[in-house]
Amino acid sequence: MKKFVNDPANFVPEFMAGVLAANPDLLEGNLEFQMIKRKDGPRADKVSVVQGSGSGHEPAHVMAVGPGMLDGACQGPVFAAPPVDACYETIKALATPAGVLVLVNNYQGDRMAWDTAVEIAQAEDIVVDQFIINDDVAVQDSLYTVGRRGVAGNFFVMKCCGAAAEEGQSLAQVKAVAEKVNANVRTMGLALTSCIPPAKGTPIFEIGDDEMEVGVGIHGEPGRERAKIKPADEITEMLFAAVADDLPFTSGDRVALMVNGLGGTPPAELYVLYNKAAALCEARGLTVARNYVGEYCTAIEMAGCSITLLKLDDEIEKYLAAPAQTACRIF
Amino acid sequence: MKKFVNDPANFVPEFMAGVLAANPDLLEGNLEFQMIKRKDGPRADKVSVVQGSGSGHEPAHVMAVGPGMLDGACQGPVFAAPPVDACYETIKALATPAGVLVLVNNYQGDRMAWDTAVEIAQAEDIVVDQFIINDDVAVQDSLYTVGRRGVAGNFFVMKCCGAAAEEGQSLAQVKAVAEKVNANVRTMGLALTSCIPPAKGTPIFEIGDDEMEVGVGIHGEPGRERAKIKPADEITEMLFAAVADDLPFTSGDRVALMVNGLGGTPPAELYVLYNKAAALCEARGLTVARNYVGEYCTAIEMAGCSITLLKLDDEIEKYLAAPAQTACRIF
Amino acid sequence: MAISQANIEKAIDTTADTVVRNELYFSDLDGLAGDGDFGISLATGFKVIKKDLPEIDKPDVGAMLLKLSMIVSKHVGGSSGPIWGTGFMKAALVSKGKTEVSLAELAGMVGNAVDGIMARGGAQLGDKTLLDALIPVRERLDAAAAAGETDMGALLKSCADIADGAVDSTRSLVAHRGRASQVGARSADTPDPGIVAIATILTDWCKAFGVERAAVAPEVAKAVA
Amino acid sequence: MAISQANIEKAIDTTADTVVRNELYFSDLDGLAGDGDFGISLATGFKVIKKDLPEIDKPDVGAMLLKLSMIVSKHVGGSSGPIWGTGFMKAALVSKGKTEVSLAELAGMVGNAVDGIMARGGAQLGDKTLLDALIPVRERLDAAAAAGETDMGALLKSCADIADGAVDSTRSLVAHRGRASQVGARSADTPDPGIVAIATILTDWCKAFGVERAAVAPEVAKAVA
Ligand SMILES: Nc1ncnc2c1ncn2[C@@H]1O[C@H](COP(=O)(O)OP(=O)(O)O)[C@@H](O)[C@H]1O
Ligand SMILES: Nc1ncnc2c1ncn2[C@@H]1O[C@H](COP(=O)(O)OP(=O)(O)O)[C@@H](O)[C@H]1O
Ligand SMILES: [Mg+2]
Ligand SMILES: [Mg+2]
Ligand SMILES: [Mg+2]
Ligand SMILES: [Mg+2]
Repeated sequence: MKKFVNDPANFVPEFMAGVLAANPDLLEGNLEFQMIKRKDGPRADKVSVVQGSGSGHEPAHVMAVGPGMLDGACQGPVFAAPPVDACYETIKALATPAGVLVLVNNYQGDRMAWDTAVEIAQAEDIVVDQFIINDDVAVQDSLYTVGRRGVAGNFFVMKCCGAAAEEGQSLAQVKAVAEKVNANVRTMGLALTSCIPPAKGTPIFEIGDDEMEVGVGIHGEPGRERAKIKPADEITEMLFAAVADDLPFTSGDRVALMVNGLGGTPPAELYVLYNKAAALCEARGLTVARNYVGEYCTAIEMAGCSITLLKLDDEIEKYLAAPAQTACRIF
Repeated sequence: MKKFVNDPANFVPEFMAGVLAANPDLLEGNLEFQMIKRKDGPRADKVSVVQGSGSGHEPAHVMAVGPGMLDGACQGPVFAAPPVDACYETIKALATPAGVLVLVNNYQGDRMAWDTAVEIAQAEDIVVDQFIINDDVAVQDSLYTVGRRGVAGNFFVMKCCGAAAEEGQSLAQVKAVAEKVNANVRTMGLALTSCIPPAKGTPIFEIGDDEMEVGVGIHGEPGRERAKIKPADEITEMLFAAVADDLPFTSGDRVALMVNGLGGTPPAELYVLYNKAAALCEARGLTVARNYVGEYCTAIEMAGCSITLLKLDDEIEKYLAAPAQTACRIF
Repeated sequence: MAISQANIEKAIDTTADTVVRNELYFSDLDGLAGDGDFGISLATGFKVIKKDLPEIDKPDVGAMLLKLSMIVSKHVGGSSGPIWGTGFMKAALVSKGKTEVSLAELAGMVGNAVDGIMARGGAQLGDKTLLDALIPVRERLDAAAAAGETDMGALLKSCADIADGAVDSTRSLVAHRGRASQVGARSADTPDPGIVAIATILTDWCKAFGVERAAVAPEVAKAVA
Repeated sequence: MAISQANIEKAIDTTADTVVRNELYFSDLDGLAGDGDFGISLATGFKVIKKDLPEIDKPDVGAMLLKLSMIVSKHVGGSSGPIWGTGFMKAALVSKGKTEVSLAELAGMVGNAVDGIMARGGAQLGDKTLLDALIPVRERLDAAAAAGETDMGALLKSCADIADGAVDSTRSLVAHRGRASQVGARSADTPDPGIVAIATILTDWCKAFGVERAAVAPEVAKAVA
């Protein structure tokens, strides 16, 4: 297995210990429950924003903790929702009179774990509410399914809720921010390779050298269809059309454009995609007011990408521009 | 080929166009010579710091351009030094009475190209000097070879020279900073997979599923030896000992510790390595005053890592802490 | 006919063996239309159960099952954590204080677990989840209790037959719950790993309690001890 | 014996074909101990040369070679840019204004190119670079000029033999220059791609000028037209 790993069963706590060791002033954690929180929180007058999901999406979710972003997060094993206890302990650790907002990416496992944890916390009179993120246009929504997944658009929801909470907004107000951002963000992803969860030790799916998976999520699950690999510009056109047609975005809109790498795709390739995506925005009359090119929500080392468009208004732009700090930094 | 690419021959200018499109306020470029520069430079009273090398190492080198880092950079094709003309045009575009310092990673191709370009520029009375970075302990130095390579330690040289130049130091002073940092920094790398230059379309070398290459550079060239893959902690011990013994670092030293991903290794694995490396520092009595975990100098999508140790003093710490801004950003 | 706490403990211990042995195989099955973590998630919890079961304080069946539910909630991630945790918890609630259970009580435990799982995850019969094995088993137990059946071996065999049959009868369905539901029609023609797990566990129980039975679905045949 | 500018142009055009045809093969050879870019780097430049050669203003041999040197400096990256660019430039300097060159002048051009390459990259005979092909070729040309040889076909064949032989005679050496030198002893038992390229070019020249010659080293045999 082409991975840096000791005992695969300890992979998650070990990497989280590394994140804590690298950020002693910013973060603290409780690795018994795979949980990391801001060292300076919770604060009685500030809503706590928390999240938790499977591991393997780094920098989401525990690496998105810090001032202006999440107040705390917990992780499950790679690609598996965190155990109920971890969710509950995370809510408890961040509980504050101002309340806790749990941002849940729409995966059934995450939802069930957080539902249960929130029920327990509410029974203990902790002020806590939930919001479900579902920006993935690849999933056909229907009454009979769990609906669209939450994928890279999650970054924008975290960022805006983090900024709003930092401003001192109420639990209801921060939840309204989540609703607004989620309603205005759309994502579509594509994979060129599978990926290898450390505990599994083998790729989740087999894929030919000339094939790609269209409409993948972020857990190495197969996408909606398999197709022959295409030139980068055609791939960008396909993903872009899927997101831009869905809302729909209209000429004159200001947008944030994200080209997210799924883990195994190097920056140069992401910028080849961005180059085309920016041109497609211009062709539709969309003004890219902010852009994000890099890894925001990954599927461990999967080669692939997703394109996210967020429709902006003054409020959202203000939140995006607000300062924030997490374990991810360059200098 | 599992890559986002159009015509491989246009890969480098296309990705650079993407970098420019994503950073219109910060950067401008001349893609005929694969060159990117700070939009607000050169300045007559400030030394220009430039670099250029093969592509495929992103964020080095063109993505390291910006205030507090490089003033300009040019790139060759993937893993090939830039053509002489590109080097010359880069020097010319950043020429200033305060002088240009070229930071060259010690690869023969880069050296020959920059030597030639510097000769031409000097013949035109441009004030320009060069410094050679060679932090790679994997290469046995000898009179008969080109010597140690410049690898991830390059980041620290760029950062410190960028900060010193921003402070208004002279060409000789900035070069002295490069000398000091280079003299105090050591790196060793290791690869789990090969990588695929887009124009080549196939992996540079074959490697078994249970093998690793020890002591690789950043161009997909094989390392010094091939070995059976080991647990992450043993790998960290091996790389750490190689760098820490080389200077040597001694108990009581303050250091910067970098765990650099070579492109295909996800953040969680880098933090597993960091977790161990930080413990090894502590065991040697080294204080990790600053840490860097992420991708600083890559070999396109190669799975692998390098560990870099930089011995600090007050001056170097001041430069590392100075503000800087490049195309790499998170928010 | 009463079922002793010792037999229930033995069934749990057998289940732990089944799950741990199939850690990678169940994950491979989950990788066909899902995300490949099912076997690993479940095994993480059952390794703890296997280790702790002999030592935990278990005055009665309900207390024992509640303890298992807590282990699952702490150690099992993914959908399987809430699903199996809820199942154990609901079964525990109706077996509090009992050191043996009648067939009717057993049927009540399974019934309460099934109701809890349905409430937690919103799945119905035919959504291609482990409920497609558990719901018919629950009905069989209800009927056996009503009819006053006494051959426990025959009943166990017939429950295993039902679960094993569900693997093949649901194979062509499109999943409506879980991650497999998000790949649309592509989940058709893959077995549901949760159903395979239930069928394998029941088949392994047959063996543990000396009941002769051969697996039918190829995945179950591959997974049994 | 004089060599016409047209023949030199034909040799260059043939070289471009050789290099472009072997873009991937030469890169594969470079990947054995180097970084796999040699063929691609060279081909990038020679594609431009192939396209521009018919049209460029080339009043004399020196002007033509200078123009080639400029194309290489603009388009060829890696070590090959400075090495081949320097070679063309140094050959140009001593053929300025000539529309044909004598054998002695040809030997002088190759000699000046070799000196320039040695100065630029610091490599010596035996460092396992293309100089291990070029230096003995240069000596052969000097000797031929001194002896007043007139059979150009035989001379070309003998130069090709020398370069081809260098592939095998250097194979076991450890590289001292270029990226291959940084893998230490592991560069032994791999052919140097630069030497293979020179040998292939000379062998292709034989064919282009109607001289019969079969390649010896397996890599050259694989690379020739
Ligand atoms: N809503 C549900 N109700 C009952 N069982 C379910 C439900 N969703 C999934 N399952 C069962 O759980 C199994 C998958 O578990 P697991 O891999 O842990 O979940 P995840 O989809 O979160 O990765 C499926 O094979 C199915 O049998
Ligand atoms: N210092 C040198 N002098 C002459 N030729 C050299 C030198 N270094 C390398 N070469 C030749 O160049 C070839 C490699 O070229 P290329 O792949 O472009 O260089 P790089 O090592 O920069 O990737 C080698 O096979 C060798 O024949
Ligand atoms: Mg899962
Ligand atoms: Mg090269
Ligand atoms: Mg699963
Ligand atoms: Mg090379």
